Amino acid sequence: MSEAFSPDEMMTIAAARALGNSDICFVGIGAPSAACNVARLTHAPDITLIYESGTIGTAPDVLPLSIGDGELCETAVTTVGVPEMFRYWLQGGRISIGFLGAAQLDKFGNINTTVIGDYGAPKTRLPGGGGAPEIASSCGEIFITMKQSLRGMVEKIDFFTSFGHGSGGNHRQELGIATKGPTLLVTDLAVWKPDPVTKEFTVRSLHPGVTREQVQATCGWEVKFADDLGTTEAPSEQELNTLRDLKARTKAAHEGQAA
Amino acid sequence: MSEAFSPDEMMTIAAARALGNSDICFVGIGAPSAACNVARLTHAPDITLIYESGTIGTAPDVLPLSIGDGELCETAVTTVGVPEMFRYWLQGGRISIGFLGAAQLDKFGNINTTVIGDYGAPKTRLPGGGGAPEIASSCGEIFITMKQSLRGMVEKIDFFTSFGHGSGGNHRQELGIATKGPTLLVTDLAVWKPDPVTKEFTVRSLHPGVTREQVQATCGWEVKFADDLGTTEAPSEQELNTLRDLKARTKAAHEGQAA
Amino acid sequence: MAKFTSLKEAVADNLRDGDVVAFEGFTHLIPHAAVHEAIRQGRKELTLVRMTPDLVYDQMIGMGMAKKVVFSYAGNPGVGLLRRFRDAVENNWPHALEVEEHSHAAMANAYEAGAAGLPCAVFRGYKGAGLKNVNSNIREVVCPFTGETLAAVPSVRPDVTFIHAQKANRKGDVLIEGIIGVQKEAVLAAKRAVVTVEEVVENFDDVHPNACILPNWTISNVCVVPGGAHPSYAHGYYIRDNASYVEWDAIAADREKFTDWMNKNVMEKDETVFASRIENLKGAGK
Amino acid sequence: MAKFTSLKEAVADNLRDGDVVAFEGFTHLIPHAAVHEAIRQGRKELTLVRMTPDLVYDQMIGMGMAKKVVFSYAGNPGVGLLRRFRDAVENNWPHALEVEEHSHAAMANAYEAGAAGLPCAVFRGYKGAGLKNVNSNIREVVCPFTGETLAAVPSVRPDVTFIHAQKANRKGDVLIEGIIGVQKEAVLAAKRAVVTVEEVVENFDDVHPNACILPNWTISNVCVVPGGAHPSYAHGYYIRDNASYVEWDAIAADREKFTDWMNKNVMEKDETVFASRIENLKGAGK
Repeated sequence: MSEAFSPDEMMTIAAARALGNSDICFVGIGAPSAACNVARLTHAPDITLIYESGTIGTAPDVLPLSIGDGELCETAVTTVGVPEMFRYWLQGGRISIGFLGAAQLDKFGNINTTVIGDYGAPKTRLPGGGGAPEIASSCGEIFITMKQSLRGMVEKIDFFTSFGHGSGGNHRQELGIATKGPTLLVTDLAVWKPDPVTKEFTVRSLHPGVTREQVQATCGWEVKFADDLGTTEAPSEQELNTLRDLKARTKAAHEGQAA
Repeated sequence: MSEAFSPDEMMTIAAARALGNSDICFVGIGAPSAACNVARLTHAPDITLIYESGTIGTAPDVLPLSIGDGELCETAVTTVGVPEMFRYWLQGGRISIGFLGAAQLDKFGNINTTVIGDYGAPKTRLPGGGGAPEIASSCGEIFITMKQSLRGMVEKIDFFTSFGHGSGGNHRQELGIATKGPTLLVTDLAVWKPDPVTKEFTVRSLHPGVTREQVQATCGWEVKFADDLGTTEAPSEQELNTLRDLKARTKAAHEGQAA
Repeated sequence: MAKFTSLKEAVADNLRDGDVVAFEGFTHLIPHAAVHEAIRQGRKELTLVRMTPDLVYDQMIGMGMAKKVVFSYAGNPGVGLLRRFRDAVENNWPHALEVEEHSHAAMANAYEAGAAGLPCAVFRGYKGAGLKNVNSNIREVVCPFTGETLAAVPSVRPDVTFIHAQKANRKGDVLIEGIIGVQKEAVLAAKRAVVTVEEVVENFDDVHPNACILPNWTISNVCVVPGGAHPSYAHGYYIRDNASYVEWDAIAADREKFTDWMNKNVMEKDETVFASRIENLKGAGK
Repeated sequence: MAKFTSLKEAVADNLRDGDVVAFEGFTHLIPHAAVHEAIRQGRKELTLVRMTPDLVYDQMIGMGMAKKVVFSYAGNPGVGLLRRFRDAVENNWPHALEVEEHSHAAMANAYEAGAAGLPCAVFRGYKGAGLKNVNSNIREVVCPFTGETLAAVPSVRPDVTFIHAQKANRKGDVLIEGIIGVQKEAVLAAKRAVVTVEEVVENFDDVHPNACILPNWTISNVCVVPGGAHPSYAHGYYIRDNASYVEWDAIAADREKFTDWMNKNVMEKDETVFASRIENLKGAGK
């Protein structure tokens, strides 16, 4: 039934499916924002989307370029100051799902977006953590989306911007962190979930047409595959149309402004 | 020139005179509220009045019965939440003058509004401190108004609801309090200021017609009078009219509501 | 997600014997109707948290529902003392009352810390104040940068908070305007929250983007109770019934008079009576 | 008490070499005009505080004005990296830059603590995070009730804060609406504060009672600079110029191109140019 789709589209749609109607999501820019809004426009119309700019319960018609575009405020249930956002809403434990991206990711869901190389004399200075350190510890659980690459999915990250499962097992609890941490990784090739005991990310399903070898070839650690490895359900026509319409509206809106 | 006036009126007007146009006042209910609003309606039209209910820059037409009457919000520059009031505005050091009343007061400006008798088994349980403990330490300086009585002005207060000059001298600095503390006491009989060194309240001027003996007879500690003891200037016609009009408007408004 | 229910149902569903409960509202929007329903349902052994206990806690204390009260100013604002509260503290009538007393700053910070999910609030306070000596929940923390000693109090985390607000929309989001007090914090700090409102409107499209709005997923029950704050007030709906506050002083001064008044005005009534109590206060004063 | 002055005068009066300065605005209302005036006045050795350094600090860093930057996210939002910032950190161009890096939560709490007059902010954060190991201004405090270890950072207390807002009234009170970010805190935490506004209106009588308003006595100077946030935006006035943010990436990628652009668009201009930059962005998008 479904048309051709890109790995990127599959990634966004697979992430969208993991979101439910009663979720309260802390949304980042890029793939997370697209996934959250596709969820809202398909199976989860009542999902609550929160951007760290203070906008609570937004329903943007186009995707924002920044986390603080005017559209987010205009469609929000309410807009609060940034200190309140981080104190009452994030630290207060009211967010069920936080979305994070990564420049570098290890198999335990630890994330680096700070530096490549040494912190004091970096090879590449990246933007840094922003909200991520506390999103990683305060949200009920963490979903990660990223495109696979040997540069990105590494055995050892250069800097612990945000803590996932540390060195695995009960490392979170040992640090006094009460939340679940990363429970889902959606890449352009596969859906991963942490092993219940070791907490190492394990491939649960390959996107349609993707092979185990492709997943391993773009991942810097030795990949574990689930015994009952499945295939990710291809995007439905509705999912694909929703995503493409959203992207088209976004492109038109952003180009319109540049004119 | 001036008409007959009551000791109460003199007290309110003498307190009003101590306020300036650039003052930011934390106002309590009762005599302080009347004094602050008389100042605003006479010589200090730009004075900023703040009530702990969160109303900043109020200009009520009638005196509120409570610190949170609707009139305060309606005439305010802005109304903030109570946590913000106590954090940003009071603790933030933005208030120049805090007004306090007292059930019991000692000669160093320490105040009790908590209990008469033992805290654990009180003879009389009073309302308690409310904002007073931090008003006393966070405002630039403290003005106190109260009617004199042997029951109220005592050698030793039963409970330190709010700290004035402690046991006098540099006691405030020793506790790490950077603000000035009580700098003015206006009673129905006299204007008092702390001695620059001992910090003991000293009578600086007697209200018109009041004798030293009257002051001493209604004060539980041995009263010190300034060498250059003066007489408080009698209320001007404008001051008296302003206060009486305010009280009349207030009475009419409050009785109107009861109907 | 907020359910629309009757106040009777909301109290029955959310308030249990032994709960730590906050009925909040700083002079404005005091949830009198919710308190009266709690009194009718006869809850016991409550820990009552509130900055200004006011008439509402005077009534619950007098009715013997309170095990403990956590507060910062136990007066009848602008009138005087709280006589039922006094009778409990001074004479153990109707039974002994445990008291945890703070300053306003401490209570406001404690609600803020509760909303922020923290175990304690840290602020500059209680310098030289006597409450430090009689309340073991006032402690200290040292700033690790300057060495300054700061005050710490436990955060307030009620089992349930009741507030009154102006409006809900059809989805159950709640709008609070004017003197907003600590209501947002009291709701966000609590496990469960019940909001009585003056009315329900279609949506909040015309409301200021930074107005104080509680999303429906922070609230358990929304109950439409016009006049539900009386004799307190609802900004934009009716003014404060100052005369009732003055009258309370005489009612509460006498145990028998108090009991009679409670029977006649609370026990024998239900939530619908509040609408009639504000008839003469609508649009008055302005 | 706020004075109405030109921006040139306000910067000259309030910003000094060596100051700790915050130019705040979270995506919305970024005070670009104020930054450009600071660049023209050639201030040096500044400690630049800002959650998201963004284009404005990329420009000041590239012009050699910054000794140190205190921040939590050094990206061009939605576009990519900040290339002048990178060049300073990676290659010391135009000179070495000291870095104090935090999380958003820490910075937001640090501004809040600054506004609250506290020496430090206490929050639950940095659990397992690497910044703790490279920033000695991230320390710990133990809750005296539960024993939980909490994070502490010094409060932000700028010598001067610059913000852009929608409106002032004739008295110099300032109104901020929409995404309000940390501007109120940044102003209240600072010794001095300068606000550029889109316009001056007679009064705020029709404004919501709980809107974000800074009273005139919290502000040093108010300057009318229409368009002063461009290419950021002012809710209700003009939309974000996303294309300019995208273009910046190429400009900042090259030292010479950057210098040329700064000369042409900043050094040779004055504050009046901003009004023309928003001509095509007014009322667009909606």
